[in-house]
Amino acid sequence: MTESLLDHYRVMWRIRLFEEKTRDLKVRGDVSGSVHLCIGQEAIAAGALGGLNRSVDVVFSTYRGHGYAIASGSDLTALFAEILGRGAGLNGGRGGSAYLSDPDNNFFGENSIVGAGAPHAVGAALAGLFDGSNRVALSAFGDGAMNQGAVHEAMNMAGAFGLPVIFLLENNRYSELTPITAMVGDVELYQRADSYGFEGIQIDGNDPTVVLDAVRSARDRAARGGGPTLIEAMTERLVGHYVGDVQQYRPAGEIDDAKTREPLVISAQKLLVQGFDDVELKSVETQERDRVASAASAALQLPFADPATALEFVYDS
Amino acid sequence: MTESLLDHYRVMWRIRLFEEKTRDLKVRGDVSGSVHLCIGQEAIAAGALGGLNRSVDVVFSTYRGHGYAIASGSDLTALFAEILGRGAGLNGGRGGSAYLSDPDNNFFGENSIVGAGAPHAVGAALAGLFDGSNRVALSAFGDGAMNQGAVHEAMNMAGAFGLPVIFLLENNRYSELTPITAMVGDVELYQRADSYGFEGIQIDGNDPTVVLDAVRSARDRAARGGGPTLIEAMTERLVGHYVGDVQQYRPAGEIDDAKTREPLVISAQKLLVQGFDDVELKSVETQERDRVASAASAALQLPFADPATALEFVYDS
Amino acid sequence: MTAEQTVVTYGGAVNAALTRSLDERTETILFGEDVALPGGVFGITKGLQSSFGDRVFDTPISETAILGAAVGAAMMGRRPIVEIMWMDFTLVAMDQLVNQAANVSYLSRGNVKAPMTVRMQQGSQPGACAQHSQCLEALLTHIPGLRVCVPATPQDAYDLLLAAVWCNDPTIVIENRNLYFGKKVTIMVGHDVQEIGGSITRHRGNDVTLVTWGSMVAPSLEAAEILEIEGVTVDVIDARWLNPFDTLAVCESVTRTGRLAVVHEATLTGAFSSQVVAGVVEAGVPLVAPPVRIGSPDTRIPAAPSLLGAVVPNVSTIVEALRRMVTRED
Amino acid sequence: MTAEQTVVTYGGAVNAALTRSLDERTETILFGEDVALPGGVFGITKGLQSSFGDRVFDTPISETAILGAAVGAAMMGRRPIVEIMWMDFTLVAMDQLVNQAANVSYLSRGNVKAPMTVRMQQGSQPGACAQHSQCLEALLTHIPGLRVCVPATPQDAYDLLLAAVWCNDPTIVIENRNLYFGKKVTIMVGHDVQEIGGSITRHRGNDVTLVTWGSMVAPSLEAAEILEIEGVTVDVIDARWLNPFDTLAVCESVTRTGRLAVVHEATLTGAFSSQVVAGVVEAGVPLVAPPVRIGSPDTRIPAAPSLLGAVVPNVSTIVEALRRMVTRED
Ligand SMILES: Cc1ncc(C[n+]2csc(CCOP(=O)(O)OP(=O)(O)O)c2C)c(N)n1
Ligand SMILES: Cc1ncc(C[n+]2csc(CCOP(=O)(O)OP(=O)(O)O)c2C)c(N)n1
Ligand SMILES: [Mg+2]
Ligand SMILES: [Mg+2]
Repeated sequence: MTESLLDHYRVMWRIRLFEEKTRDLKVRGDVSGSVHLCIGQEAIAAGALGGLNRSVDVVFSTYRGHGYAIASGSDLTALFAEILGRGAGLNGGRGGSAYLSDPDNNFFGENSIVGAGAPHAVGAALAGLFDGSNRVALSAFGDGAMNQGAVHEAMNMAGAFGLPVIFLLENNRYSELTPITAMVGDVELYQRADSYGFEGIQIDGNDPTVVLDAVRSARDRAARGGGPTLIEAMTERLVGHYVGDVQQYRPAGEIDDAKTREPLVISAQKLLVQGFDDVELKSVETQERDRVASAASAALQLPFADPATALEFVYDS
Repeated sequence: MTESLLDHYRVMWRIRLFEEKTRDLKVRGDVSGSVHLCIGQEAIAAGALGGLNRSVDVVFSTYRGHGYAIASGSDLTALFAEILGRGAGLNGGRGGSAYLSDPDNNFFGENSIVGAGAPHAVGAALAGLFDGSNRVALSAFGDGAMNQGAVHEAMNMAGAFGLPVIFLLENNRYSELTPITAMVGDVELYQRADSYGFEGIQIDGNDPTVVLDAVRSARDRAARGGGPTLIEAMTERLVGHYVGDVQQYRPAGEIDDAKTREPLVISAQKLLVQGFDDVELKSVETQERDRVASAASAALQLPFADPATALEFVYDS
Repeated sequence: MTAEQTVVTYGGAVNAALTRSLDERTETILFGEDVALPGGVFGITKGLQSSFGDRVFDTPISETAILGAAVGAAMMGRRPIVEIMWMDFTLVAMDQLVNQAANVSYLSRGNVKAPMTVRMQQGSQPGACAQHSQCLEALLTHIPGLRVCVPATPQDAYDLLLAAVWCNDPTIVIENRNLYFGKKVTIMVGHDVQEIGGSITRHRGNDVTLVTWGSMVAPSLEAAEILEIEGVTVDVIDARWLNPFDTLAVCESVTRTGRLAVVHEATLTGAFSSQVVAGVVEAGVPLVAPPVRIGSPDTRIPAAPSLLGAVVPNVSTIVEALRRMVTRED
Repeated sequence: MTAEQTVVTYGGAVNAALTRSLDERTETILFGEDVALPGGVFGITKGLQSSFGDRVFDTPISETAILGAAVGAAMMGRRPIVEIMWMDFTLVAMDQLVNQAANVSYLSRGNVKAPMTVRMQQGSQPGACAQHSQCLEALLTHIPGLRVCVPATPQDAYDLLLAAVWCNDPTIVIENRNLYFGKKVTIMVGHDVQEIGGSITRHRGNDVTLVTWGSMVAPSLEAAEILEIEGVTVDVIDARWLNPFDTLAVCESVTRTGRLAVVHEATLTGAFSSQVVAGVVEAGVPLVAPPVRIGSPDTRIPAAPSLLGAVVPNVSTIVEALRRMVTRED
């Protein structure tokens, strides 16, 4: 069953509001450690999960991955709890904002080493050739990660073996504080797929329907044995690289401009054209705001991770 | 001054005979450790050095690099001595066959980690932007190395910064014992340069004149600030990956076929067309055979590296 | 499978363990550079692709992708066995072991595992260059979350590898190419797979405890024989597993002998021997002489045999060091 | 340059040393991720690009290319200073340090050098994930050919970095981001650049020798103050340089105190502390109590502050361990 734009709109609001709440919690000191928000990039996670077969497919993201957890269906309270260092967090507080995962929802997690998750997706896809799952593995990463050896090796291997991997490149134009245009000789990153012998496409990453369609057709091809796809989803970060980044490096007006074409704005416009009215859209937002707020409050009530458990599970036995 | 085909023919014989002698020395037990011969690939080193400005340009090769040392002008006795573990070897016997260098001749050496020399060439080129040398750096490596993260990162950085680097890919169709065609999704490796925003070309790597021309024009472009070039020189290994490799993995007839188009054969044919006669060509071979033989005998007379020196120069002081 | 005897080299024992793993654990897959069609640069994986088909395959020269794919496949429930041709090459891909494989169980509180086995071989050989000669076990024994073993005999090459494959932690098996083609010996195969861990005392004595592993087991045993003639008896403990390390056996022996020597091929500063020494003295085991560590001096490893001979410990350096130790007055 | 005083944070001291290096050593170039235009993720390199132009530049996220380019540029006679943002990230590029940089001098018998400086910072911080929290100095102190220092104070952040830049060996400067934004203190700048090596005794005592470095210097000093009130006096040696390590100073102190404790943030097994302990006991320095190593237990590093607090040593864990040590009867 295909998700409708309204479904996406809801998920995107959920992500947006989750991220805003996380920022607030960080600013007021409830969250320790770096937090990387995906504000402005919600359409990619929301659309991508819609294009997968969620019962078998698996997702690997980066530290900027709260949106993937949410779109994968993670419990919001457990997600907040993780970020807040609570024992009931998705990972018992061990991962934190930048390294969380939710294997029960096939989200094999964030990764805080740039590019390091791409080979995991290759391995997950490989595994699927033997375990009968017909799994497709999706690896999401940023533009800057394209310059990391791990991503190259992963793409080459996936291409050589024709593996069912979707490489989802979220091009938000910056790698931390540095514009990607200065760090590559050819800015059309999707074209790198040619080198590896598979298809690369560039899409509007702010439209969840476009993302869904691209991921779905990549998934179909992969499941048919047609090999990997590189999808370059163009988007923009509406916030800093991390909470607290003052973004002096961004040209004046860039973010304001971006706000005119950000996912929630263009989806709302389309939904209005489809016949929904402001009240209906507003009620989506309100419902999600409530949902996020109550998850955050619930998480804040939870006890901090128990220090006595800190040394458990380093090894299997 | 451009080297003539006869000059190349001489250098190629020197390399060939050096390699054959090295093989003999290995087989009869005078050489310890792995030896990787460039028999069949001599035109690349010979042609490449002809295309560089040897007073400033620098070369980085792989373990299959005796040809680069010879084409760079290394003393044959010192080269044999190195391979034979003698104190008077190019590196005092510390490097051996697979990790030797001759900085006095701008040969910054072999490297036995696949792909690891490519970033060094990037750094050498970078250095040239600051030291007034207008140096061009050449990095030679194999087809298999194209799948190593280091080569990707080096090419991307060189492309992004427009650095004067020549990436010289010796495609001998095998990575050790495995055909490259099985290990990439697109066998046209030179096309990867597109991704990095610079030019890639594929050439006949068995013709030294073709190699020289390609390297020279890449050098000219690089020196003019036109950035890097990837040259894919197609060639064939007429021998095993290492001395002793029985090559069961190679299809019957492959090597015999290759012998009909190998560098010495096609250069001899061209020289005959140019008006040289068999006697002249034979005399080149004979002179080089004598030169190599006497270098080897001289090297065999030299004392083994002095154990008392084994711990010197780990640090500067 | 029934227990039986077979006559194999160390390399053959590795092959037998891989065969059994692929046979009994259908979730295993085996991959690496040149391992499938050519059967490995050392021939160790010969015949496996023809026996097990697609489950055994060659890879590009991409150590990060190899190890990373192993992590990903392991997370999905496969039990990958991969080969890194030389331990020196792990250095291009350490991230996948340290930041990735080692974190899987901890981060997920045991809900996800990375039951992968990484075979590699290390050590020097005359003529091998400085990038193909290092003993780097200390880089991995410092990493919580990884298991590390160093089999020294054909029997252990078989048993430890099986234990590694059966184990649910990411486990590194460090072989040694000098041992691959040693003489054929009779080993037991087909018996129950052992748990990871546990040392083995290969020679008994009361004067000195010598702890060693890998390539230095054989010279240490030779040294023990020589010293025995001189009246000095040595407990030679082949540690086998560096993680988990058999501290108990070592401390028990040192309690008896009062003297500790640790012998390995790796360069000395920060080698795993320093951990062994520290472990014993921290435990307060009384010593009658200062402990001695015998390894390569802190140098890069030269290719020339004459130079290499001045670097790597051998029977006589071990004998001399132990002689000095037992005659020393404190 | 004339010696003078200035008031800076640790981060400011790093900046001052970089400024001086770029100024006085025209063969220096400085590069890394986000170091130039943005001035570094921690602002440590602020202002350098505007002062030194093209000699300071940003790079792609390519640690292998960064370190490899440093090796290549250094071989050509430049004196590159590069930043790896987190020590954890060196793991994607260890090859360029271990197999490449470390071999340059040895292989060429000193004819070619790799006078490069690699700055990085390490350690845990509440909320930092397991891939941004490790203390990995032991991976580099085991590598012959590399130099390693761990400055703990603003003065040392300045002096050690300059010594590293001036030194002709590839030198790793391991900073700590918890120290960057500490309080401003008065330091000397502009004096002669020091040689590499040499520890500093930051607190004097006769009962215990405590060797430490990096993030554990400050808590160790606090612990020493507390113990002093209880009548236990501690020699606190800030090792500063792990390679070359000041074995002499440590042995001299232990000879006096008879007790050795080593304190660091890294996980214990195979940590550099084991080398320190082994070095002292091998030297035969008599001890009145078993040596004690205080570090993080062998675990991955958790993000949650409550969990992290149970892992990383602090003033009270140090005090307690030393108390146990001095009251112990042997
Ligand atoms: C191997 C490695 N190098 C550097 C970093 C530091 N770092 C974290 S995020 C980041 C930028 C990544 O940019 P991009 O891939 O575009 O992703 P984005 O943050 O824009 O989503 C960098 C350099 C890291 N985490 N890992
Ligand atoms: C990082 C690394 N991985 C693997 C090896 C082992 N190895 C040595 S040569 C080689 C094949 C390289 O093939 P190619 O790049 O085509 O060069 P060729 O030998 O054909 O000249 C391999 C895999 C290595 N030396 N370094
Ligand atoms: Mg980005
Ligand atoms: Mg090749």
